[in-house]
Amino acid sequence: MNILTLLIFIPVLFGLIIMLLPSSMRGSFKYITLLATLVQLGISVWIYLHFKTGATYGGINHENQFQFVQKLPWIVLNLGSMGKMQIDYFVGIDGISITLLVMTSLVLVIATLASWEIKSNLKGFFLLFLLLDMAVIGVFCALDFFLFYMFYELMLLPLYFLIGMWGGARREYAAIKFFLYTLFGSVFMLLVMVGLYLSVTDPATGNHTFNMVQMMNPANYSAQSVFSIAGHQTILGMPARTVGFVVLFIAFAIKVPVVPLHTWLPDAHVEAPTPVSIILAGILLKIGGYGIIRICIGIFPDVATTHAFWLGLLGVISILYGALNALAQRDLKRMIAYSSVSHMGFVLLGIASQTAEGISGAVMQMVSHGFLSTMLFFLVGVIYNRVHDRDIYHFRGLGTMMPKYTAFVMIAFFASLGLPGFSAFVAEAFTLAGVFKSHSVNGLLPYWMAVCSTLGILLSAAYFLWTLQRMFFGQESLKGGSVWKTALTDLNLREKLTLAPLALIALVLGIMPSLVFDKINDSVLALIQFLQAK
Amino acid sequence: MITLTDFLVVSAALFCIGLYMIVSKRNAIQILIGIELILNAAILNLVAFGKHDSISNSGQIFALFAIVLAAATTAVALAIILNVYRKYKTIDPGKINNLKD
Amino acid sequence: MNNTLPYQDLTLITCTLAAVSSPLLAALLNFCLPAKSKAAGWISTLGILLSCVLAAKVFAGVWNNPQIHVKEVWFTIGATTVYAGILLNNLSVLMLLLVSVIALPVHIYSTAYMKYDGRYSRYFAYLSFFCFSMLALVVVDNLVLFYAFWELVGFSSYLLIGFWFTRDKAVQASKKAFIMNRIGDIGLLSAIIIIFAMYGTFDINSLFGPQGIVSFTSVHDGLWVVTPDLLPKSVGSVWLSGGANGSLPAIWQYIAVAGIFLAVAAKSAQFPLHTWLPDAMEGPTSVSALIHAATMVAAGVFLLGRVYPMFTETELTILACIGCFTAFMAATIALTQNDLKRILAYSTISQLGFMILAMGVGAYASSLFHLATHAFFKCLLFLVAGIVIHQVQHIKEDNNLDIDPQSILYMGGLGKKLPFTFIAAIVGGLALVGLPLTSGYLSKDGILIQAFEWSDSRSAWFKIIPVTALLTTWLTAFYVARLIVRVFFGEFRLLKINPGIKLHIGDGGWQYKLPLALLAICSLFPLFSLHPLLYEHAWVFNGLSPSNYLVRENIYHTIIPAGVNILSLFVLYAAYAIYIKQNSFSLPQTGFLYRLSYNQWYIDKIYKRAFVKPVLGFGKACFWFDKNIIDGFIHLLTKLSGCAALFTAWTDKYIVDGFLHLIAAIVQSIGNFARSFQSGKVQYYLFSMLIIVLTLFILKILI
Amino acid sequence: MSLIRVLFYFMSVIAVASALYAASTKNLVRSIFVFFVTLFALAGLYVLALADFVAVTQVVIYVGGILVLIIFAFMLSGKETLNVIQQQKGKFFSLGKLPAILLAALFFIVMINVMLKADADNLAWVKDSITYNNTITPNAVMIDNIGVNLMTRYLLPFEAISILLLMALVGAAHLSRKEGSA
Repeated sequence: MNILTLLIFIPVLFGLIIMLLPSSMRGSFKYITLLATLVQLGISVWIYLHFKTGATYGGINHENQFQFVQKLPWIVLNLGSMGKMQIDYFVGIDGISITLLVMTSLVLVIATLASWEIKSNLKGFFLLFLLLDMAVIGVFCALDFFLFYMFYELMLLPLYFLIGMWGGARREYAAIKFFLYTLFGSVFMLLVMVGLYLSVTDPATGNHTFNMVQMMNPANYSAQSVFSIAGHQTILGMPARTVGFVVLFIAFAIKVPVVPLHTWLPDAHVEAPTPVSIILAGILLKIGGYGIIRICIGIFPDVATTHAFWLGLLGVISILYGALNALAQRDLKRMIAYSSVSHMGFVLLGIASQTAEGISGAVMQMVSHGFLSTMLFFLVGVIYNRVHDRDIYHFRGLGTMMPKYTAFVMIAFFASLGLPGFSAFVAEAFTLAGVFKSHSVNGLLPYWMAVCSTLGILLSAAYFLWTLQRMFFGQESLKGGSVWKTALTDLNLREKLTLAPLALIALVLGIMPSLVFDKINDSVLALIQFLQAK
Repeated sequence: MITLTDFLVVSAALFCIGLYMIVSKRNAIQILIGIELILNAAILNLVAFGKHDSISNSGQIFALFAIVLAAATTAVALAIILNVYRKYKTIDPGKINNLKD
Repeated sequence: MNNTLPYQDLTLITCTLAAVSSPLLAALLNFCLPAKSKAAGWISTLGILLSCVLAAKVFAGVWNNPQIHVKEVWFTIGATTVYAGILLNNLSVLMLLLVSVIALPVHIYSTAYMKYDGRYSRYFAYLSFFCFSMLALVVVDNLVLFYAFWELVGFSSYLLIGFWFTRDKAVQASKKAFIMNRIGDIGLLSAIIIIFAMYGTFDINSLFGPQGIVSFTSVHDGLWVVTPDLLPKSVGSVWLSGGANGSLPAIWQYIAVAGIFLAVAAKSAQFPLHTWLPDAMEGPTSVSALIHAATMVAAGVFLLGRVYPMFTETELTILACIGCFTAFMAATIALTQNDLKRILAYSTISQLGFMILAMGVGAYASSLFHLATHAFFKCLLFLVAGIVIHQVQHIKEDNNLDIDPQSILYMGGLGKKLPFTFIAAIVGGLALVGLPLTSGYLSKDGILIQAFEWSDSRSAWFKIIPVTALLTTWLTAFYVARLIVRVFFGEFRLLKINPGIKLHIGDGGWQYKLPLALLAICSLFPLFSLHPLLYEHAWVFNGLSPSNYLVRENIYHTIIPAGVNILSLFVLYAAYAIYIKQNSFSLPQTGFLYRLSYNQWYIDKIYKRAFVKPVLGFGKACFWFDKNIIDGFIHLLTKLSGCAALFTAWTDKYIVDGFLHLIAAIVQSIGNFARSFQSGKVQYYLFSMLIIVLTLFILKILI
Repeated sequence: MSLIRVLFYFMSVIAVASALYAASTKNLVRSIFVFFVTLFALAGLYVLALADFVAVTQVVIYVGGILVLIIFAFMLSGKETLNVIQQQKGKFFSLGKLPAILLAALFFIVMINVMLKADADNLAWVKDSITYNNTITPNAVMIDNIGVNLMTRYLLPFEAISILLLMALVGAAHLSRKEGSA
């Protein structure tokens, strides 16, 4: 049994258990789910510890350098003269995936712990949750484009229901918006995927293939195919490869989300229940970044290089625009959602720089943001659970009432605004270093982008501190009066147990970034080399 | 000399008038009269054509039969009308529409 | 740890590490203690005492010896290896010692000062954390770590300013301080990034050290380039391996320097980023003494000291101008403030301006010397202020008065009530003015003299700078006199206003007296130089200045100290005369200059108008844009697709379904039509039948 | 124009005109009596068609039997019948009648058309009967011939019609009995 396969499908096994149990045992569902995610976490940590590093484990465009690979023929259709249609069940990880995988497993545990707040229709919730769990893990492991796409689409369904059924007041709106946005992206992705399939042949079998690793090799494209590099085909007057890249980029940019494709995010976050918010911010956004690295840049390196400036520009705009928007929010959750937009802008910017520092920084930022946004959303969930209000103006002086909560909020806020010692600082600083270097190393991004992006760090300080000042400091004054005051109890043990590891990880990653960098370095270098060779 | 066509024209006229009476009249008795007119038109034709059959006299004989039949039908019809009148207090066929779906 | 190091160095490094980490340990311990635990104060004090002792040991080992530099791989990112290490040279060990020595009395003082606070252990946790960050800041060897601790220092200052977080003003001030520092931080970050892109390394020693790459870099022809052939071999390999390009457009040199300057300005409260410092006085006074007078604000000067080779001649001149301007501006503001701590805060800004000015005119050693002396006497003054405020606060609480305990308008005559404090204040004040026999005299004179010397070799316009500096020293004398006279001389004005109040005030226990005594001694000349009048003899100055520094050769060395001090004395007396003899303001209180000074040159207001509001507005506009334009566009799309959907629904309903319905309707109407024959009317049936027969006939005929 | 023709036209006009009047009038009584005239005129036409026996039978059965029967029926149906008459006054050319009129007219046209096409006088068998002298001449007495024929050639129809007549009369009698006594 392949360990990755096990990792992917464990949630399904537990899901089956939940499905078979009668509803009268609904109290146990959350423990079963927790067990599932803990087992998953255990496995992923095991994988992390056994993940081999070194130049020969770079991955990216070398199929034999991936680890924990499992490749099984999945759908094989003999199409006669058109050859064989072959879709593989092909999973494997390299440095880019491994850290995200561990991060995802941990975030899922936290999300499960946050699910304690769910009170209605538990069976449905946890079933969908586990399905989502499987899909996100699958996305990070899949190396076959078809498999990837399947997992990718499989995520949407549970999320749609999770937001639409367990969400807030405007949940239908948010769910539909989310669904349409992401579906819009992925539908076109399907077209490009088919186009790539028809363009690429597997040198080993001579058939068309969905193998992403093979898609990265220009030699595998047949000369007359749509996406052939040598062919210079056009679609609607634009080079076909550019179109393919843009379509894939839009699909992932919606996930990231990149301004101006971001407006689903605040709505989805505001309406989603806390565990779903956590998954959305912690994992889903990373899938966008991961997709851009693995697929957009991996398969269309030439286009990515040509249009790096625009990617970078979008990144800068996201950083500043998200931060400014966050500054204008009253709703705590919305504020955090916009801060996510801002922070994810660094990811895009780092990727666009195509330097080792930039891409490592981007991956680091994804990991770090995974933990920090999880923490932030969990914290919002805590207060929302207590009084069902999140308006920043409705709270004041929480610091005296809930000192432990405030301490965690401060940790999360300061970590998010890039205080050194926490993971976000290393990520952002090196992303920016990479971006600035980009001009001299490969000439992709102008110098000013890095300098402008530093303003985002300043603005993030502004909105976080403002919130801190407004909500937590000062004299006690609550909109709900004494009712709220009794409702607003400090953190309980479960919440502390949830938050403490996150805070600790953010701190540990900030002090020992090598935990991440050591694992991803070879892959990043391989990626850079691949991009330079293109 | 009176030609056959002359008779036929007259009979046609009578037939049409009878037809009109049957279709349009609101009184069962007048309808009956219409029927009689049609019958008479037919008899007239029989008689007219019967002129050319002196041996078997089929025209005239069947004209006789027709007259008898007409008498019989009239008798039955009038009996029916009487019954209808007893039942519906009217003899307007337009008002007796029990067959309407 | 590098095992090839000689044993002596290894011990020193271990000591440094221990010195840095002992406050951190104390902070962690305190953080785990309950909020009111009284043990916290002693844990922190012990921690800093340990640091102090170790720092002294390290200082003894390193001062005027070759520098020690050890580093270890921190992490690798791409091809770049980032190291973490310790760099011990004269500058860093001086700062190490200075910080720990100043922190120690402040800690002792705090144990008494914060005794009744509900979050006693938190306070000490934060304070220790600050000490840790500050100590680490001065010893780290690379820019990333430097930035990290740079910001952590700001963070702990944020925590301490906002320590009384239920006070709105304190929270506002802490936010302001952090954000302003953040502006500096991004400047520093940009500068670090630029330096990294340029040289491919973060290592301070290989960048700015005696053989650092920066010294082989020059700006010419619009390019900022390293001249590789000049490089010694040992450094050459460093920057080539980092993948740096060694050449950038010249503008980036300016931006890097501007970034560094921004960082310095933010941390050391220089114009235009100085406004946070007066506000930061909302924090506990002991904090103000340690952080906002002695150590953290000096970090900017320290940074300048670290990256000094980066600056070109012009940039240094600009630096000097800004330092001079800040010094002057802050001094004028200090003249009219009534808040005890604010006066000291502006005085701090002014003195920091002196240091920057000194850096700008090339008086590198004097600047750092002044930093060291200033740390002591300003800390002393703050602690004095703390005692005074504490006592007035007591009076206020005892008598339920509605007064601002920090306002000097209510004070006076406290010299008799608080004799020990009074003496300390006099010592501190005289040091601040820079009268002979104090440490302030030594350092300040150095700066002034060197400023004049510097301006000599330049055009006449540059004379403005030393002259303004001179003027500032007299202003300093005036406001110091005003402060001391107002607080300690004359009669207690509060008593005059409210004759009935009871006074139970005194100097306080040994926790108050010991730090004051310590610092007061340190504010006198012997600690720094055995010769009370000649700054060249100060060991700090000698340890930091380049060896071939010019010796006294011109007339300034005699004229300036004499002139300055005579005039200062005169000014002191004038102030005394104004505030004691006439006992009221003889200065016009409505003049433009007064208002300008009193309102702190309106800078805060300008910032609020020019930056804060537009940024907030811009944020709102962005949100509006997001909500109305982007979302509006999405909604438009939604509406359009909704309309399209409605249209298709309409077609579906009326065209497609309509067709079906039409067919159905036709069938139905045919049926109805046919049914209408079934009227039950016999005649109608007949009629219909006849029609059909007729039709058939007609058809038959016609066809 | 011979006298016979004049007589024919005269008879025809009377028959058609009286029939028209019977059709158009609302008055049942008048209708019945005018119909009486029609029947007489038709009897005259039969005579002109050289069928005097039929004409006599016509007068006897129709005028003597049927019309009397009708008048009885009319009188038995009583007052409501007259009411109908009252209501329908003054609606000679009501639109409701138009379809019927059109129908009748069209039928007439069609029939005339058919007749003219058929050209009854030149039909093969009519020609044959003229050729073989099979035509009844005005002087011939056909009554005995009719009687013989009835009893020989048309015996079966004759019997059948008699039974039919019987059945009809019984039926009519049965139908017109009072209810409840059945």
